[in-house]
Amino acid sequence: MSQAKVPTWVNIALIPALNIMLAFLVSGLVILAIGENPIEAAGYLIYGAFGYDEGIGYTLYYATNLIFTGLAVSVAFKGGLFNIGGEGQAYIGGLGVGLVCLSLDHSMPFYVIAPLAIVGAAIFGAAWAYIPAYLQARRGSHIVITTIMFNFIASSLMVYLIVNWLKEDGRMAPNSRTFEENAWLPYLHELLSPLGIDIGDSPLNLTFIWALLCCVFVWGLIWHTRWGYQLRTLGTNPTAARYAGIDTAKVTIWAMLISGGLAGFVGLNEIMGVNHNLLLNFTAGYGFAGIAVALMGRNHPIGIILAAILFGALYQGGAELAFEIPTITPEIVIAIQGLVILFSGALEHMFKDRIEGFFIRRAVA
Amino acid sequence: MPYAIELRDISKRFGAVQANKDICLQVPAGTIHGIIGENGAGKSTLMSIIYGFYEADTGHIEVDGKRVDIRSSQDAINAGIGMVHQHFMLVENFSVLENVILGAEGGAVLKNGIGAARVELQRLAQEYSLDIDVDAIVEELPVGLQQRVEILKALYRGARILILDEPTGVLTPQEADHLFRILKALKDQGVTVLLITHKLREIMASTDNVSVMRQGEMVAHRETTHTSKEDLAELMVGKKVRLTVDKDDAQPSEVLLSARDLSQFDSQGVKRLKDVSLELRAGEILGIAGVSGNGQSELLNVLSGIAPMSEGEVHFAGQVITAKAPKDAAQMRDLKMAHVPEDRHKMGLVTGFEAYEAAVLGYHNSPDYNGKVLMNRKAMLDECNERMAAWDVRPPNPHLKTANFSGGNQQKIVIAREVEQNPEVLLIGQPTRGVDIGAIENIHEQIVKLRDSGKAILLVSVELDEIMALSDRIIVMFDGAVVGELDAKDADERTLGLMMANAHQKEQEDEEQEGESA
Amino acid sequence: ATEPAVVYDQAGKFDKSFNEGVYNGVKEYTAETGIKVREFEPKNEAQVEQGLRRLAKRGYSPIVTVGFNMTSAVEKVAKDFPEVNFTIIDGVIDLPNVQSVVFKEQEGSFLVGALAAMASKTDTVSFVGGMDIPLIRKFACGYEQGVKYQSSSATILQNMTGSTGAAFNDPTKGSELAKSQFSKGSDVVFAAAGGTGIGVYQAAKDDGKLAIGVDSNQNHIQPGTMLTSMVKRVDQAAYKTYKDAAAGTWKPGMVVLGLAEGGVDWALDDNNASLITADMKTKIKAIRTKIVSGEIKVHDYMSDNTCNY
Amino acid sequence: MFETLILMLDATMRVSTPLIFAALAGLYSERAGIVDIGLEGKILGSAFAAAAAASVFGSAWVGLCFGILASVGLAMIHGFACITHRGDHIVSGVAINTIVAGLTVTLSMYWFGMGGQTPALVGDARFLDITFPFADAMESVPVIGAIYSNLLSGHNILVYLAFAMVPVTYWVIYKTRFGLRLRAVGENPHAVDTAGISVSLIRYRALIICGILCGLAGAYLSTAHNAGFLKDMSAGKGYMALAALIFGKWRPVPVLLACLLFGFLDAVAVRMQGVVIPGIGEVPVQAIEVLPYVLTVLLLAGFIGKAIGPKAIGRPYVKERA
Ligand SMILES: Nc1ncnc2c1ncn2[C@@H]1O[C@H](COP(=O)(O)OP(=O)(O)OP(=O)(O)O)[C@@H](O)[C@H]1O
Ligand SMILES: Nc1ncnc2c1ncn2[C@@H]1O[C@H](COP(=O)(O)OP(=O)(O)OP(=O)(O)O)[C@@H](O)[C@H]1O
Ligand SMILES: [Mg+2]
Ligand SMILES: [Mg+2]
Repeated sequence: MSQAKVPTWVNIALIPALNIMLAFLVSGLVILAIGENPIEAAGYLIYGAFGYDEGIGYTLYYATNLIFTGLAVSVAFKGGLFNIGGEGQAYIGGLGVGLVCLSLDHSMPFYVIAPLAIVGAAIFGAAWAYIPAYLQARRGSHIVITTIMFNFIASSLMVYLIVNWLKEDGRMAPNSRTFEENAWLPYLHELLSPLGIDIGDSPLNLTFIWALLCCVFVWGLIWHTRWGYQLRTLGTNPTAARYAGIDTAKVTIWAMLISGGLAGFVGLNEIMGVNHNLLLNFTAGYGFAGIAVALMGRNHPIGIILAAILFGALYQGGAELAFEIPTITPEIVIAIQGLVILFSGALEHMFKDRIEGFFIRRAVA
Repeated sequence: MPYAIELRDISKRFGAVQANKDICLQVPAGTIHGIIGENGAGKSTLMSIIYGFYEADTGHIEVDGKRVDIRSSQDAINAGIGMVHQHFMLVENFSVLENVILGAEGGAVLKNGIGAARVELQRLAQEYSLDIDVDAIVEELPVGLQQRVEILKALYRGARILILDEPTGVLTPQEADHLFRILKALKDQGVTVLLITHKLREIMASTDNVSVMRQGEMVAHRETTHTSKEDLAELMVGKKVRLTVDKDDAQPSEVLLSARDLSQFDSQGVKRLKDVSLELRAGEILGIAGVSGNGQSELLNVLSGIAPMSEGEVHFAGQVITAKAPKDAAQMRDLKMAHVPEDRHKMGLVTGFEAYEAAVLGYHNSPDYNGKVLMNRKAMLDECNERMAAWDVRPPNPHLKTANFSGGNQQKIVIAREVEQNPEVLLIGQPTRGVDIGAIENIHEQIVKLRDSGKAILLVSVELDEIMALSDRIIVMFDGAVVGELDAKDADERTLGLMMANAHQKEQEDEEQEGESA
Repeated sequence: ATEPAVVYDQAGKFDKSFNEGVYNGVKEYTAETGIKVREFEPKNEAQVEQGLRRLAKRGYSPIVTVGFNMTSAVEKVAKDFPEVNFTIIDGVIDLPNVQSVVFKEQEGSFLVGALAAMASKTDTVSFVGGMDIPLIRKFACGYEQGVKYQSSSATILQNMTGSTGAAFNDPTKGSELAKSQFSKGSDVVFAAAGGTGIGVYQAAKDDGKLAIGVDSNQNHIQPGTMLTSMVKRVDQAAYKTYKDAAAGTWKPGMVVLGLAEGGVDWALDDNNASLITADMKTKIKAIRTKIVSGEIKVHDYMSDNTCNY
Repeated sequence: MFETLILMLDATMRVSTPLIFAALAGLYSERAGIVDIGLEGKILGSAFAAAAAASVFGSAWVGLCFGILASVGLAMIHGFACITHRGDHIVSGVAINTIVAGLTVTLSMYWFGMGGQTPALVGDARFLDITFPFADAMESVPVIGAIYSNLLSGHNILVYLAFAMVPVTYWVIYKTRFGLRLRAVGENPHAVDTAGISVSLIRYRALIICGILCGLAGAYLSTAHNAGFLKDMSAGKGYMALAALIFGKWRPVPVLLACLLFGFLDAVAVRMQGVVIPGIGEVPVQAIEVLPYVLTVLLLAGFIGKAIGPKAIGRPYVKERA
């Protein structure tokens, strides 16, 4: 009711902008405190993220992962579930991709492997989400905990499998053999160069397009299908869901399966797109970052894409920053990320209320 | 002598909504002052302001002639004001005692305070016949007693002015009568009472003065003795309204739904529904009277498929439904059974949805609203617009969040949704709880219309007026079982009241118990 | 002029051990020549390769890369930049523009093993490994041989901290492992576990046992209870790379550094002088010469992935 | 056998101490209705502040104070976001964890230039173990002796404090005015508000206590259990504590038991590392590492069923009809 009077651009543009600016302001102070020049730093950061083709490529490459985990979190959220297990689901999703590639790259052509890898990522990721989902739906076990636990279990499982089974003998680093080229997802710069388009070489690969497709899919699924309707009902009012004859357990489980599957696609990007072998810890916290992405993106695909790009920019720009100014440890970027989450996530209302109030008063008067 | 409480030009705005506008009110000490108004008229808001729960934008309050500025409930309490909220403000898993002393513990360590509190509660219990087990856990108490706890809270803090917002909405006649005896007692002790209600009967019965609110403004003050229900009703809605439903006698025909020995055990294994058998015929309204919490909710949930039955069977639409062969809510709907739940906020609606989405809840799978893959938003919107017009839902805006409609209008959305499905059987619980008179009339007409079109209606309500006005047959439930059935014609408040208290057959009750124990 | 650069592994250049060793070499070179060395500490897999490419693109050469973790990344980048010279420490890459430096850790471990056996009163000594990989087992195996050589009756307790990179940076676990070994009778512990070692040395200090450091000279970390350190001169590897490159004598291919080449050794300074008796010194000297002369053959675990000698 | 058991339990006490502090911290905040997945961050922040201060001032106690200050500061940020500005509790928690993970390393880099570590702490800069009277004398006595002098004796003051905090918490939560209001606020803030008590004030107080306890947990890690700060040294203990909290259904004593269980499993895991069991051969390290989590899930699924938390938890308090 009250929102009605507030111009939309205020909510979707002005307020987020203010929040993010505030985050960067504080970050600047931190950089100042450690005796570096914030302006210069910001310069490097922005240049690194958007200043040149390769940089943009890296930004979007990071964003790809964050889109997947962001979507994963938001799908679960819509069903009132807090899936904090994106990390583990992504990890196991990668295992799925890796197994497909390792087993088929000698025998099968790319156009067979790629779809199978997608399926593999989805199935493995979903499978990892299934148990917590089942326990939540049928046994009422707290899903936040079970998913946290499953993150730890996933990482141990992966270590065991890679170290004891998938590692090449004599190889020191714990990762599998490198796949044959026909099991590599093409880099976008490779795809575009024939068309005379040069985007500088970066890990950005076909997975990015897939990520965008997933956004469309999720959007349609949640806001334009019966299942989405049931999911949102369950998420906002479980009692009403039972009244409406919705099989809540089933919806819960499916929500988590889809969530896990989406998270699993991180494996696509990392394993098949970039590293071309199965290795440890390739999820590097994307699962947790996804929580922030989803919340900043207001659980809406468009918002998630934007939030993902913002974070991608921080990852990439941060690497650039640390490279150019060695006294700034890359970790400061993590701190900056945190501040962004704080201001545009947790403290979103700080400006919101005042500003909206202002506009409402204006509208009413 | 000065007024116990006086309001001067109180205004309050919520965002775009002017909830209260230049309200002036004078309440003489030691009187019971009624405040009535349609849903959303601003009553709750005004009371919340007096109690310091909201702060007024303008205007001020005087207590006993002295100006007080009330910024928090603490200030209100200090000024001797207590309030029983429309929605109880109790910590459900706390004991009565803990709830009462909360905020007035008397000492950093509980041990000291608690003893004193016990004594004081005993005294109050004596004085106002408010007896209650102070160690009971609140959520295990019936609503009537929970309300008593609220009153005790206020008195324990030495309230001289007591505000009650729609106190009888959840009470049985007996409980309500008891409440009014209590209010009387309070009045005799010199306590001033502000009573908000939708029920003119109560206003006429118990108040000294009454003020009427409409759309945020005070539109009239009356001495109760110098006014009438009709007069007040007109003031409230601004048009003449009839308080009785006129309908021809029912033409009951074939049995559409019959239940045999329905029983249900809850998670603790307690038998909530006890061998209920009933028959529901086409073209009749079967009213179920009973103190709320005596199995009506369970009955509705079992019949509608929301909750599984434990024993017995239901025959409906050629199907036999048993504990072995259950049907869920969706399947029952497909068999053309519609259900208006007792609690619209908890069950009937998704308050976060826009009106047009909430308007298909339960029927979201129907082909009318779906394409092959995607839902058909246009179809949903068009239909919602029609219904809002037909049922006079205000504001008629399909895109408004359901939460932002008033209870009355929310109820219209729910009833419209279920009735418009043109079901064979309609289960309807508390159809007019907290709904204003204008809406009540409309809703009652629709129910009767459905009956006359040869459908069967099962009506659950704690409003005896409503039961008697609408029903053709009346079943009374007590403690999960059916304790009596009678024709609406032979029903009057007293007999029903006795049956609801299961007082009409005390002796044979006892015999049965001996039989069991033997 | 050469534009030297170094890329540390994800443990960072202050890991108190391996990377820090390289860092010391870098410092030494800069101090001596005044030439700044471009340093980069990647934070994830993607950044390793990204950083290497950046450096290569900007014409840095030679680029010293630290640790087997980087093998695959260096391999990729070295292929794409044939004119840039890379040195990888502890990894083996067969490319015309890559020098692979590996050490005979088993020899150094043998020495400190023998020393441990001499110092032990309970005739029980122990080993805490970091990540369970062939390289670390190579340390363990050498250590074991040294102990047995000195006292065939000795018992040797062995624990690996874990099987991921994290195992190199988990002092809490390190100290818990050490404590459990002490409770089983060990009174000298050798930690080849990077940062995890810190916890081990701490535990030894707290329980009044002896500990042996690894990679760089760690005797200073707990003066008085550090029996010695098995130094692995990664600093020299880095330092030499820069020197040779400057002099134009840098060559690709394998470089193996053992006792003879001064690539590994045991550390003696005034932090542990009080713990090493003259008699110990002479015995160790003897063993040392025997190894160098080849009279004692120390089995290399990685030659057959077993520790049968 | 008995010997090793004693040693296990001894280790258990050491390992579960930070869990106990953190879980109790979570208990205060969540009983007041504030979800706190920021435990992890508070522990880490305190661990750094404590180690840094301890190494600068050469006193573990000064370190402890700074650790607590840092942790309480973070708790207040959480409060400012969740209470004052009705922000999402989970996001705020994630934010704090992330900020701390980055800031600790950055600052220690800037101050100590040792790659996100603080200098190793020696002497008074660390909490040293306390030996009970006659511990050595008792050692020889069978059973009791072992228990007294190996298990009970010989821990640092913080360990004993952690265990002492459990009964204290029980008393505060169930027997005091503050406890009553705290629980009420977590169940139905409207009731508290209409009783004339400030919801925000209670919640802020709860968070301050939460901060203090996390501060103790962090200080323990860096100045008692270890001797100095290392980046990410909290290593998921915050999440573990959260698990223990829910595992113990938000009640002090069950929470303690949960912490001890997790601690014990951890101690087992460390000791079983690479041990070759006759007949079975070497148990894969990961199988042991994973045991605590698997068991937790199993228990969650099987025995403790629905974990029903405070009703109003995670919901920001706004004055509106409930
Ligand atoms: N918390 C709130 N936020 C925004 N607007 C509100 C709020 N509470 C009430 N309002 C506005 O104030 C008006 C008066 O609401 P109020 O609850 O006082 O009506 P009421 O007279 O109590 O209705 P009823 O008789 O159904 O209880 C409403 O129309 C609504 O628009
Ligand atoms: N959170 C809110 N924001 C804006 N308006 C609100 C809010 N809550 C209620 N309202 C407004 O309050 C008015 C009355 O709402 P209210 O809840 O008082 O209905 P009600 O008739 O009191 O329901 P009931 O009597 O069953 O409690 C409606 O017009 C609605 O728009
Ligand atoms: Mg109201
Ligand atoms: Mg109302």
